[in-house]
Amino acid sequence: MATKSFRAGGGRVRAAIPIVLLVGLVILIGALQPSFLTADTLLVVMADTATLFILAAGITFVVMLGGIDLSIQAVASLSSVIVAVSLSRIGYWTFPETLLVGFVTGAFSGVVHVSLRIPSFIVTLATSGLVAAAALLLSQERSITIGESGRAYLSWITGRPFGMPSVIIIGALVAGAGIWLQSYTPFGRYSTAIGAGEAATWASGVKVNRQKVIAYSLSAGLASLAGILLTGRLSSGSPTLANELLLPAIAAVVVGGTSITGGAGGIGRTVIGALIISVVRVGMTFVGVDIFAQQIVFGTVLILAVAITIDRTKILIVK
Amino acid sequence: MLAVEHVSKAFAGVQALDDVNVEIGVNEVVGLVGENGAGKSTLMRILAGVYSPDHGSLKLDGAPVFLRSPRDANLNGIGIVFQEQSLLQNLTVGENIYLGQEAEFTRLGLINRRRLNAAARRQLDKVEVDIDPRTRTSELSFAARQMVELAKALALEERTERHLVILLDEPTSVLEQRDIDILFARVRALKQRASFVFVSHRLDEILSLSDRIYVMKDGRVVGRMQAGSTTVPQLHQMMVGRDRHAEYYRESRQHAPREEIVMEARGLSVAGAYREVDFVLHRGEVLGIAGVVGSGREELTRTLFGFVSQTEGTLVIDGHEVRLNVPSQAADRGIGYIPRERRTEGLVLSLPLAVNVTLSRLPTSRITGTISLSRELRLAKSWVDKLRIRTPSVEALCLNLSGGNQQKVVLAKWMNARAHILIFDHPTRGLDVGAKEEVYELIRDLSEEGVGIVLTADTLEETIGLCHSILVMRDGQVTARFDASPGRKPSQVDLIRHMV
Amino acid sequence: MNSPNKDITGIPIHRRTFLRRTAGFAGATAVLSIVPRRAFAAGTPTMVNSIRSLSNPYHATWNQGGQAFAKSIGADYVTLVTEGDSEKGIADIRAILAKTGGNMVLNVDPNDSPDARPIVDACVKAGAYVVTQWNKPADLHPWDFNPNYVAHIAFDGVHYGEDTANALIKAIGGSGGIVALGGILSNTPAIERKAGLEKALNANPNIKLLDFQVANWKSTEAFNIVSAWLTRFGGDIKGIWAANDDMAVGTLEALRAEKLAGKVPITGIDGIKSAIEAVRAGEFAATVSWDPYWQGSMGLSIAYAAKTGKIDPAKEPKEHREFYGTGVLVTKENADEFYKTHIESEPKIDFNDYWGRVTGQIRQS
Amino acid sequence: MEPQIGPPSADRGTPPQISSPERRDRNSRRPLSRLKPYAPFFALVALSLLIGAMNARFFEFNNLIRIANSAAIPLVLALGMTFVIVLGSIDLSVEGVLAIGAVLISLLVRNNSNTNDFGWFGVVLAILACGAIGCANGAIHVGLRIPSFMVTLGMWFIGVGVATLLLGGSTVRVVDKGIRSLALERFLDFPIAVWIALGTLGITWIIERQTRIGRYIYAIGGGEDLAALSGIPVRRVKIIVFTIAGTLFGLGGLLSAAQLGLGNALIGSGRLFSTVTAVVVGGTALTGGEGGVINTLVGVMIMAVLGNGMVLLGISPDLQLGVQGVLIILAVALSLDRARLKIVK
Repeated sequence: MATKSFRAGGGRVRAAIPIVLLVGLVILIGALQPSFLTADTLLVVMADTATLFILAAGITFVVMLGGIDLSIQAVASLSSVIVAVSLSRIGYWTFPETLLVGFVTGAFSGVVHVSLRIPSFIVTLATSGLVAAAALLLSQERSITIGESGRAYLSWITGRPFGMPSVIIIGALVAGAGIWLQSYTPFGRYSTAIGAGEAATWASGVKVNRQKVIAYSLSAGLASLAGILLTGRLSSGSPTLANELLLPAIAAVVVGGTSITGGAGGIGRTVIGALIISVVRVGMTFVGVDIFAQQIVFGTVLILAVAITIDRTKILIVK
Repeated sequence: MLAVEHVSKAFAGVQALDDVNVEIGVNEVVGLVGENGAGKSTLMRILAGVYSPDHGSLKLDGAPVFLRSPRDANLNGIGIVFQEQSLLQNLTVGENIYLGQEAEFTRLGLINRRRLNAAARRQLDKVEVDIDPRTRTSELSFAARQMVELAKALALEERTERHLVILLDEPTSVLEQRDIDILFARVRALKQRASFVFVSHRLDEILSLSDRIYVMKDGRVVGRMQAGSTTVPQLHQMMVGRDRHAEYYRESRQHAPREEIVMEARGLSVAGAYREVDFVLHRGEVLGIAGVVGSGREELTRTLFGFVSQTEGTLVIDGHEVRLNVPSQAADRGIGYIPRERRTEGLVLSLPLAVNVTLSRLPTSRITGTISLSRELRLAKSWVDKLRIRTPSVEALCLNLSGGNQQKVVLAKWMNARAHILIFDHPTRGLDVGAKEEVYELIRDLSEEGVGIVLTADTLEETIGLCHSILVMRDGQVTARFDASPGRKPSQVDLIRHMV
Repeated sequence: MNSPNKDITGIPIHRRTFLRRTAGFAGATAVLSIVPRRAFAAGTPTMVNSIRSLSNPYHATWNQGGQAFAKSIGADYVTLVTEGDSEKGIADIRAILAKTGGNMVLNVDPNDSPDARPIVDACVKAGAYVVTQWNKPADLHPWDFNPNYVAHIAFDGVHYGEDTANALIKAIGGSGGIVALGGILSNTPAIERKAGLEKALNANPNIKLLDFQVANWKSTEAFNIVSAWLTRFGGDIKGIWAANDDMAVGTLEALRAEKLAGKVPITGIDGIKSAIEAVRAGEFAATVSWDPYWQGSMGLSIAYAAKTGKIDPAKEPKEHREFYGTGVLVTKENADEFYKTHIESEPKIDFNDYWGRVTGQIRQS
Repeated sequence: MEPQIGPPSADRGTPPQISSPERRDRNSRRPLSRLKPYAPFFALVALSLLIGAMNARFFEFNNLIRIANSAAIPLVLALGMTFVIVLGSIDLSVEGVLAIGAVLISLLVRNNSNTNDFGWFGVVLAILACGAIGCANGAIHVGLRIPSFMVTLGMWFIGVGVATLLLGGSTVRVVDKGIRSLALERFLDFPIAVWIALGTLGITWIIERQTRIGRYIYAIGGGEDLAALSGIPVRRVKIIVFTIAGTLFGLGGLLSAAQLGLGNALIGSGRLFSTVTAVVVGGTALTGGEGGVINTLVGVMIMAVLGNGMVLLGISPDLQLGVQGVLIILAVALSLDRARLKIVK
């Protein structure tokens, strides 16, 4: 199809490499421990990847621009607190409210970043501090359990329609929407262009700042969605709930083959990247890799995976 | 002294150089001309040790040499001033001049800055420029940087017993006329110290500077001659294999502009750059702005596209008073900008041609606001056909296109955006003669279609040839206005009188 | 091409395996044994401990206890670590449930209290037996998930926070200013221990809490905060209370750098080796030991007992299902002995004494 | 055919003065821009004055010593990071390498876990090992053409994993008096660790200003392709820079082990972000080519003063992260020479 080949540019084979790697890993683990290859296990792995993926998808928008968002884990945690606090009071309205807070936080980072011209690393780190403080204040510094009544509102997260965990469906929807945003909307196009050549994109009359603010909003908005899913899966909110998810999310983006300097990659690749991260982690448990060696193996696999997946043809200088 | 013997070089199956023989004598300036893609740059890079030849050899004073790296070339007395400036902007002038050569100032692992700067100053003295070696390079003008590059090449003298050969790869393409003259004066003065190989697209320059000239075409040397015994049209014919069009600037296609005013400036000023500029641009008019660097014309050009906004005065576009703060506002008003810095501001090099063509105006669905990828492909193809852009496909990365075709992509972008005012900022910079002519042709097409054009050109000749009217600036003020309709074109001397 | 299908797929896989192992070894030095296929005995359930990480002494000791118990019954033993990532922790548990088919016993210290619910759900679904420790939501109760959710064990942070505070107050002679370092604000133990401190302060009006800061359980952060305190309060600081031993150690080193070690009493909680040593040296006034070795082994033992029918969870009283374990307040008086029995030698624990350390049912807040 | 355009005859002969008409003018128009490079320093001074105004004890000599002491380790780490960032790369392996360094040192010198007593020889060995890890970072980055971000991210995990493996999760106390003296003994009122950090500052400053490597680091950060054309051994320089970074992270490990008197796998946790933040707050651009060790010194001091000040002012713990965030944004907003950075990422 014309559109397909257009996206892939010259590297159709390259684009398939992360997928091949993922399938290879799955087969490898399955060969060592056949119980891994049951439908149920694979579904569980996918379900457990959903939150990580959604966080990573958000960051992908920002990384495509050549920026970074270090506030997502704080936003996800804050969202969990908001859900836990307001679910019993306003029911389903909680979710749009929480997402709105997420988007606004992201927009804040974006606006500060573009208007004060401060590097995104610093801005989002600072936002992360502000958001964490807000979460602590709102939660009165403790985890909040969602009662039986509140849990009813979360069934759309915990349910399994047609035997398929609904988080997988939500993840797939996010992936679909993300891929659509990146390939079929002006925003997506401009993001890629900004990442690949900001000066030229700016001089082409593209409203660069607006795209950046949108990207940061989406990033925090998706972080917020991830926070909601986490809340649903854990039936409670906590100001530190997602604290350790930042690095795996960034790793998922890059392992998928998106360039950390921007301009090449996309959500589709992040899907694969997140799955690779999950499969490696869970796979080590399945295969029974010595617990003391797991981090070492994980780090090594990360490096090898990137060595295989990154598209060096589009990166002129490797920094 | 330095000889290139039967050198061939191919890239991915494309023969860039085919059995090339060139000789460079002592204290000689050798001119090298040819269209883009003729193999000049490849030859220069082989001489500079960046590439090694597939076949053939280089000989220095009759003995074969193998240049494995630029450093190797340096040690053999070959220095190069690259087409794209190769000074690092974040280093000082002195640091740049001796970049990679700090060893001679290093004792016990420490660099003696004072000695380095003193040595750098000696090199700068050779080219007679007064720049403090401690200045950050980013603070220098293009012209000054070019001089620093020359000084850097001359610094080789102290490191090699060999006679110097300095390669000048299109050193003039970014310079103003006045600076070019200074550069040439230096080169002539330095002939006692070194031989030069000089590449330029401007044949008049080549003729005025060189002793001997080699003409290249399709990777071969197709002519060698004494500079005194040839003319620009003759060279031109050898380069392109056809006669130079008698009507180089398509003056016969210059028609009177229409009545309608698309852009008007009243008392436009940018503090510290220019003041009180008035002009009127009609539909279909080509308005030239002439002036030396520092005259304010660069800032004026950039004001018109929103890179800087005026501090005083008014800008009227299509009858509306506007203030352009960012390029996107200009683009929204139907203005397009063909930048001087094509590779950074004109195109996103690592993206496909089609994406670049539609960057300023995406083919989106009116209902959903989404991009139609198939329509985009069709659009891109139609522009490729219309502007005769030579590319393997619309999906090719702009990185891989030649300068002329890149420039056409920039134009296609704005034509696709239906810009009705175009700001051309040195549109033919770095283009070969053939590509230049195509750009001239396009400018005429646009003018006929009623597009208003503001042009800042590389040469006065170009300005005079293309424009309907010309604004001359000096020290931030308009010093003269010329009507340049066919038959009433001002001479270059007329313009220069008001420029300096 | 003529070889059977199996070989075609087999060869590259073996090659890949080889490559991966080589890579693994390269990274992990050749000392490691990466056991790709561990034969799980069909009958004996697998013993699984899920903890935060093996990089801290507390959980490392926990892990040793687990190992010891598994060895005592001849079962396979698996450690899972969350590395502070709830999602990873839960995913790993699901993976091991799938792998063992539910024939396992889980002793888990959930990364955060919310994690307990999905973990228990997964175990119930797979038919595995689980004991949770420290963290669980208040409305999640073992008796609602008979028989799989065997018990939840915690330690009364309020009680022991108060104990250490009292020891500190005693060490400074009953009056004066103290400063306090808390853990990550939202952590249940941090909240409880702080509450205990406040309780002790209320009972001792002569003690003034000069400042409370958070060092996120970390020595390094504690070090810098204590340094700044010395500027702000100087000699007014008579004692320093810390919500865990790591922060107390950081505090001690900050004092040592100012030649104040041993002059300003410090208390910690957790009972790590460095802390016990500091108590013996007179630099700490007190710490509390939870005996992680006991936690790592008895959590498994209790769950295993339920699995093998030695106890019937449904018939046990509630104070056996959700109970506070016994911590030991270690002060100058008992430090030497405690060191001998718990640090120098492996603790001796009767794995069949399931309820010996029950000190009451967990308060329902 | 075309007459050659020459400048008016008056110009011939007189040596032309080619110097920048553009940039120079702008600078002379706005004298403030000359001060821009010193802005981070002014931010530091302003912050200090602000805190000092609210709590005069801030300026007590003892507090300055304490600030210096708490800045020592961050400074050593940030100095290692500075060169990497000037290259335009990043090194995320700080925490892993630091942990390996601290753990190796605590296992090699006199400790309470084994009978080793290699003293300073052990320290040198451990720091060399860290240098080797840094070297591996660089070699993999350059050799396999993988972004440094990913190589060092992987190495972070590997480092913490190896440190955990070495210790089996426990903590080792450093008993060696010599090592502890780095944190406990003082020279001219300042702990020896502070002098080591200052010494490192001096050495890195000399590397930056006076050696070829330093020059090449800036050349590569300013334009890698151009640097290569000038005959600079780009790959070798990169590997050396990552090796220096690894070595300094190892030195940070030594100081950490000396400061806390112990080694464990988590001893470095939280160091990465604070290190990068300090470097950036000091005015070194993440895009490379700008900034340097003096900037880093200022950045580290800003962060140290901020941490000290928040306790001195008694800011409530749950607000501290937020306050710190706002202040960092302010500091960077005031101090970044953003005019020079055309594109901010």
